[in-house]
Amino acid sequence: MLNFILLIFIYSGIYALMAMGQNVITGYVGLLSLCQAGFFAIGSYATAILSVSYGWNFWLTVPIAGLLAALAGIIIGLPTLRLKGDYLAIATLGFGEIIRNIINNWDSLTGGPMGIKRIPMASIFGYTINPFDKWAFLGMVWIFVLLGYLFFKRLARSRIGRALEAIREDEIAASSMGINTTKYKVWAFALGAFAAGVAGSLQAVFTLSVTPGPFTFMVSIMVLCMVVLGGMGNFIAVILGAFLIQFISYFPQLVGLSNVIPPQFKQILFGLILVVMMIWRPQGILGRAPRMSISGIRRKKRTTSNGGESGDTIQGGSR
Amino acid sequence: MGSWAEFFQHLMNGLTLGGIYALIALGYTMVYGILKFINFAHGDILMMGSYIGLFVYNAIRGELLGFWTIIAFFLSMLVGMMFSAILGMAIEKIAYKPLRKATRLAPLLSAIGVSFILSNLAAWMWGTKSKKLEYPFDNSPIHLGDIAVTPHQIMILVVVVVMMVALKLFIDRSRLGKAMRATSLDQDTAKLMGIKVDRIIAITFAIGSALAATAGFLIALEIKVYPSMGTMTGLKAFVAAVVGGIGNISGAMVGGILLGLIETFGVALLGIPYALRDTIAFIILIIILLVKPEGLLGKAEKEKV
Amino acid sequence: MTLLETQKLTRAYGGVVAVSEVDFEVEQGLITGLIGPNGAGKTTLFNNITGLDVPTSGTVQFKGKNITGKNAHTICRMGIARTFQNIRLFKELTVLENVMLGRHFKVGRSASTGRLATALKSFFSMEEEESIMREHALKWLSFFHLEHLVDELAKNLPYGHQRELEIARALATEPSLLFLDEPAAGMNPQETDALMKTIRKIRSLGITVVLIEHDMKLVMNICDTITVLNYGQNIAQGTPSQIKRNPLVVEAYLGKEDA
Amino acid sequence: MVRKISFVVSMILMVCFSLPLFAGGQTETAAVETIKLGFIGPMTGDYANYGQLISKGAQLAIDEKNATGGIAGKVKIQLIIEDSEGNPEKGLAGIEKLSSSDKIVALIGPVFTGVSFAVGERVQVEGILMVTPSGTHADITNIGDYVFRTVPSDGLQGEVAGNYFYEVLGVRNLGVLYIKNDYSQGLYEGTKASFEARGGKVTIAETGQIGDKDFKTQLTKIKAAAPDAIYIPNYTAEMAQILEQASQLGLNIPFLSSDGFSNPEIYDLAGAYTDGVIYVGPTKVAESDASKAFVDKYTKTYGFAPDSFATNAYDAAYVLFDALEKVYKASGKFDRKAVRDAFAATKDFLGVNGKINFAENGDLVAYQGLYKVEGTTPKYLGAYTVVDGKLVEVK
Repeated sequence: MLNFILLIFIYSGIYALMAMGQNVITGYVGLLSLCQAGFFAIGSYATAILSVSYGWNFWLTVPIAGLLAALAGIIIGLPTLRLKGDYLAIATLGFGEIIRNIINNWDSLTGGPMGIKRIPMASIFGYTINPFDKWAFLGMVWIFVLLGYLFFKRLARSRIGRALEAIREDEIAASSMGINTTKYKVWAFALGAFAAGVAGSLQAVFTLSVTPGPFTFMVSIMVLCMVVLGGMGNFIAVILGAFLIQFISYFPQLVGLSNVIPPQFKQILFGLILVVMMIWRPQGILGRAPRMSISGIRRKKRTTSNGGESGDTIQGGSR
Repeated sequence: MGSWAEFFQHLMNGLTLGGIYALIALGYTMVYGILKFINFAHGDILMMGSYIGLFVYNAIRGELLGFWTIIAFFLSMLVGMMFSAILGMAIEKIAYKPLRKATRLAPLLSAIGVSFILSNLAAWMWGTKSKKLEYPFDNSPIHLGDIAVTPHQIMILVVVVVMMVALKLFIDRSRLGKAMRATSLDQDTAKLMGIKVDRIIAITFAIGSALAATAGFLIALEIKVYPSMGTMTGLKAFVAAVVGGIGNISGAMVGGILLGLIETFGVALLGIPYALRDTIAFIILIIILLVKPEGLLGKAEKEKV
Repeated sequence: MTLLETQKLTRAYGGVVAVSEVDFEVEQGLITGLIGPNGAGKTTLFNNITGLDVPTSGTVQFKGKNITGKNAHTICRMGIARTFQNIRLFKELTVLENVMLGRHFKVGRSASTGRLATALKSFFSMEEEESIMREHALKWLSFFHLEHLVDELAKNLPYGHQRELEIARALATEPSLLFLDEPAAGMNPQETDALMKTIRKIRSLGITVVLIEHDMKLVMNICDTITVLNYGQNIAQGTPSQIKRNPLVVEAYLGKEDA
Repeated sequence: MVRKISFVVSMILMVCFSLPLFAGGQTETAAVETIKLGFIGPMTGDYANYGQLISKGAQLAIDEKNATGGIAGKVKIQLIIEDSEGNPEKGLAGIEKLSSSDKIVALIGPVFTGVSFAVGERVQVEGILMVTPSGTHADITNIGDYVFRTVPSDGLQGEVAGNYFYEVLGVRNLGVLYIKNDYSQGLYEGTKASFEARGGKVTIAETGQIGDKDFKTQLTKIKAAAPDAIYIPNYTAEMAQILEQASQLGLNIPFLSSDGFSNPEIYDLAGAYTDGVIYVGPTKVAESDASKAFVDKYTKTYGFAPDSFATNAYDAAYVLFDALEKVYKASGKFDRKAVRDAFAATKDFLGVNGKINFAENGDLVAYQGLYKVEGTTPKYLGAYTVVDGKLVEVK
C-alpha cells in the first residue's frame, strides 16, 4: 500500500514538472498551448535513445532531453506564436500529434511502435536509483520538482516574470513599453518545453521502456487541467493541481474499489470533477498567486468574489 | 499514381471522407461562431446519437432489404439526430451556460469533462465492442470503368450536400438564422435588438449536435458504432473547421472537403507513408494558419488600438 | 530642431486610405497638438510612428534616423513612448508593477557583457535590479501623487488615476518624445486642468509632447503648434491662433456638423 | 494562502496514510481462505475491448474453479482487475497496487506488449509470476525467469506464416497492410523476414495509423500493385474494415491474416467478406471436448464468443491453478517463488489450446494452427512449426 502511495507521489512529481512548464506558457504569458505531451515524448525518447543506443549516463541525458525539448519548443513557437487563443491551441495540439507520429514512424531511431526497452536505471555515486526502490526515486523526482519550483518562482518574481505577465495582460501595451514580446513568448515556450523534457527523462528511467502510445494529446490536456485546477499563474497551486489529478485518477485503486466498480467510473468521476470545478471555482483551488507588495510583504488577498472574471485571461482572438 | 482510374478512385474516396469531415465541422464552427469556444464533447455527442440511431434501427428494421428498410434507416437517423439535439442542449445548459462569463479556458475544460463522462458512460452502458450497423441496401460497388463507387458513398455525398445546402439557406435566409448570425457578431447588441440570446444558443447547439449525429450515423455503416468513434474524427473535423475559418459556415464545408482530399491525395500522389496521414493534416493546418491565421474563408479580426 | 518627421506617410487598408501622404513634423521641446474630426487618421498616424502598424509607403525619421517599420519595442527603446486612447494598463498587476514595466528594458542590458551573462546576472542579482527599478518607478508615481496607491491593482483605480498611471508608465521609459492619445477623454474640468499642468510639467523636464485631443480648450491652451488632419490628409499646420482662423479647418469641423 | 495550502495538503496526506489501515489490513488475516490473482489490461480507452474480452477468459476459469471449492478444494481465488488504459504508466500503477495492497500471488497479463515490458521489469524484481496471454513481442520473456506467456511469440508466428505462404500457398509477391502498433508491426517484420528468406518478395507494404477506419487509399494502391496475396496482421476491428473496403474497391486478391483473426467478432463485423481468408491461429492439436465446452460456456456467460487471447488467458489461469495446488499441497501456503517454480515445471498440461509446455525462457512451446474461412466458418487446416528454417506439419 505504501509503495502504491509513493508511486502516486512519483507520478505527481513528474507531472508537476510538466505542469510548471505549462504554467509559464499558459498561466504567465497566457498562451493556450497543448503540446506538453510532445515535449514530454521528446524528453523520454532523448533519454531512452542516448542511454540505450549510445550508452550515455542518465545525468548527461537529462539536460540534453530538456534542451532538445526546448529546441522543439522554439521551433514550434517561432512560427505559431503569431496565432492567438484557440488557433494556437489547435496548432500546438497538431504539433504534439506530429511529434508522436514521427516517433511512431521513425523506426530506425525510435524503434517505431515497438519502442525502446531496457533503459538503464539512473545512478548516483554508484548508488542505483532503482524505480522499484520508491523512496530513492521519489527523492530524486521531488528534488527536480523543488529545483524547478525555485527556478520558476524566482523567474516569476523577477522583471522577466513581470514582463511575461504584461504580455498576457496586454501585448500591444507591453511592446509599446519596450518589451520584445516575441522573444519572451518564445523563451516562455522554450522554458515550458524544457521542464516537460526533463519530466520525460525522469519518466523514461521510471518505466524503463518507452513506446509512442501514451504520448497522446490527452497528456497535454491533463497537464492543462492540472494548471487550471490548481490555479493559473501560481506555481504552488500547479504542483497541488498535479497531485490532485493524479490522486483523483488513482483514487478507486487507493481505496480498493477499482475491482468493484466498473473501470469507466474512474473516468466519469474525473469528468464530473472537471465540470463541477469549472462551474464552482473556475479560477482553480488556490487561484492566482497574490501580488507582491512594495515592502515585499504579502498583500491582503485579492478579491476573488466573482472569481472567473478575475483576470485569468487567455489571449483571445475575439472578445 | 498509376492511371486516371486510380485518380478518380482517390478523388471519390477523398470527397466522401471530406464530406463527413465537413458535416461534423459545421457543428464545431456554429458553436464557435456564437460562443467562441471549442466544444470538445462534439465527437461524443456524435457517438451518442449514432448509438441511439443504431438501437432504433435494429428495433424497427425488417428482415428484407427494400424500400421500408431505407425509410427505417432515415427514421432512425432522425431519432438519433433528435436525441443528439436534446443532449446537446442539455449539455449546454448544465455545463457551459453557467460559464458564459468566465474565462475562455473554463468552458473548454468543462467540455473535456463532458467528453470523458459521455464516452465512458457509453462504454459502461453499451460495452466496448464495436456494434455493426447493417446497410439498408445492397452495398456492392457500382463499377464505372475501373472506378468502384459504393451506394454508401453516393448516399454520403447526397446527404451531406442536402444538409449543407439546407443549413446554408437556413442561416442566410430564415429569421432564426439571421438572429444566429447577429448573436455570433455581438451578443450584447443582439440582446438589445430583442433577440433571445439564450434560446439562439440552445438552438445552435441543437442543430450542430443533430448534424454530428447525422455524420456519425452515416459513417457508422462503414466504421461501426463504438464508444470512441467520435474522438479522432471529431478532432480532424475541428482541424477542418479551423482551416476553413472557424465560425464560418461555408468555411467549414470548404475546409472539410479540402482536408479529406488532402489526406487522400497526400498519401496517394506524394507517396507519403500512410501512417503519416495525420501528420499531413496537421502540417497543412499549421501552414494555412501561418499564411492566413483566420482560416481560408475567415475574416481577419484586427485589434483596435 | 526637428525631432520627428514623417514624409509622405501613407497607410491604406485595402482600398481605404486612412492616412494619405502626410508630412508631419515635431519640433523638439514643443507641445504639438494633433486634431481633426473622428476618423481623420490621427490614431493611425500615431500607430504608424510608434511601430504598432506598418506604413504602406512613406518614411518616419526620428532624431535623423529612419525608423519606418521598426518594431514597437525597438522604437520605444529609441525614446518614443505613448499612451492609448482606450487605456491599456496591465490590469491585474499593481500600480507599481505597471510603472516598473516601463523601466523593464532599462535594466539587464549591458554593453560590456554578453547576453547570456547579462541574463544570468539579472537572474542571480534580482534584488539589486528590482530595487533600482522600484526607486525609479516610485519617482514617477510621486510625480503624479500616486504613491499611496502603489499596491493597488491597476484595474481598481478610478478612471482619472488610470489615465495618469498610463502616462507615468510611459514616462518611466525615459522618452525624449511622448505621444498622448486623447489624454483628457472622460475627464471632468478639474481633472483636465490638472492634466494641463502635468503636461506642461512634463515639457519642463525636456520631453517633447505630441497629443491627440478633442478638448479644444485644452489644445488651444497648451499646444505650441497644431496639425490638423482631415480624411487622412494634413490640411493645416500652425500656432493655435493661426489654426483658429484657418478656413479649411473651420470647414472640416463645420462640414462635419452639417453631415 | 499558506494556511489554505497546508490545509489541503494535510487533508490529502491524512487520507492517503490512513488508507492502508482499512484497505490493506484485511489481506494479512484472510490470506489462508482466499488468494488473489491480478489482471492488468486496458479496461477503458480505445483498446478497452481487448482488456474486457481477455479478463473474462481468466474470470471464467476462476469462477469455475471456485465452484469446485477453489484451490485444493478449500482456498478460494479472487481476481483483481486493474485498468492499464494500454499505457505503461498506468500499468505500473496497477502492478504496484496489486503487489503492495492486494498482495497477489501471480499476475495474468498485461494484455499489450508495451505495458508487458514495463510491468515485466517490475514483477521480476518483486518476484511475482507473470503470464501474459497476449503479449507477443519476442523479447518479453527475456526480461527474466518470472515472465511467461501462453501465447506464441511473434517470432514463431511470423516464421510459420512466412514459410507457409511461400511453400504451401505458393505466394511469391506479397502485399501487406499493417497498423503501426507493436502487435501488427511485430508480425509484419517476423513474416517478412522468413518470407523473404525463402525467396519471396514483399512487393508493397502499406501502413495505417492506430484508430484508422478508412483503408481505401492503401487498398487502392495495393490493388494497383497486384500482389499474389495480401497479408493483414491486425486487430479485429481494422481487419473488418479492410475486408469490407477491399470488396467495395473490387479487390480480388486473397487475404492472409494472423491470430487477431481468431476473434469470432470478425464474423459479426465483416460477415461474408471473411470468406476465403487464410489465417495463422492457435493450434487444435488435441481437438478436445474441453475446447468446445469452454467456447460454449464463455459464449453463454458473456453473450459473445471468446477470441484466442481470451482462450490463452483461460489456459493461463488453469495452468496457474495446477501450480498453486501443487505448492499448497506441499507447503500449505502460497510462496511466490515456489509458485513460479511449479509453474515453470508444467509438463504437458492439457489446456483448451492443447498440450502446454514452457521453454527455458518462459515462452510457450507451441505450434501454430492454420485456418481457412469458408463462408463464415473457419476450417482447420493443420498445425505447423518451423524447425531449422523448414516448415514442418505437426500431426
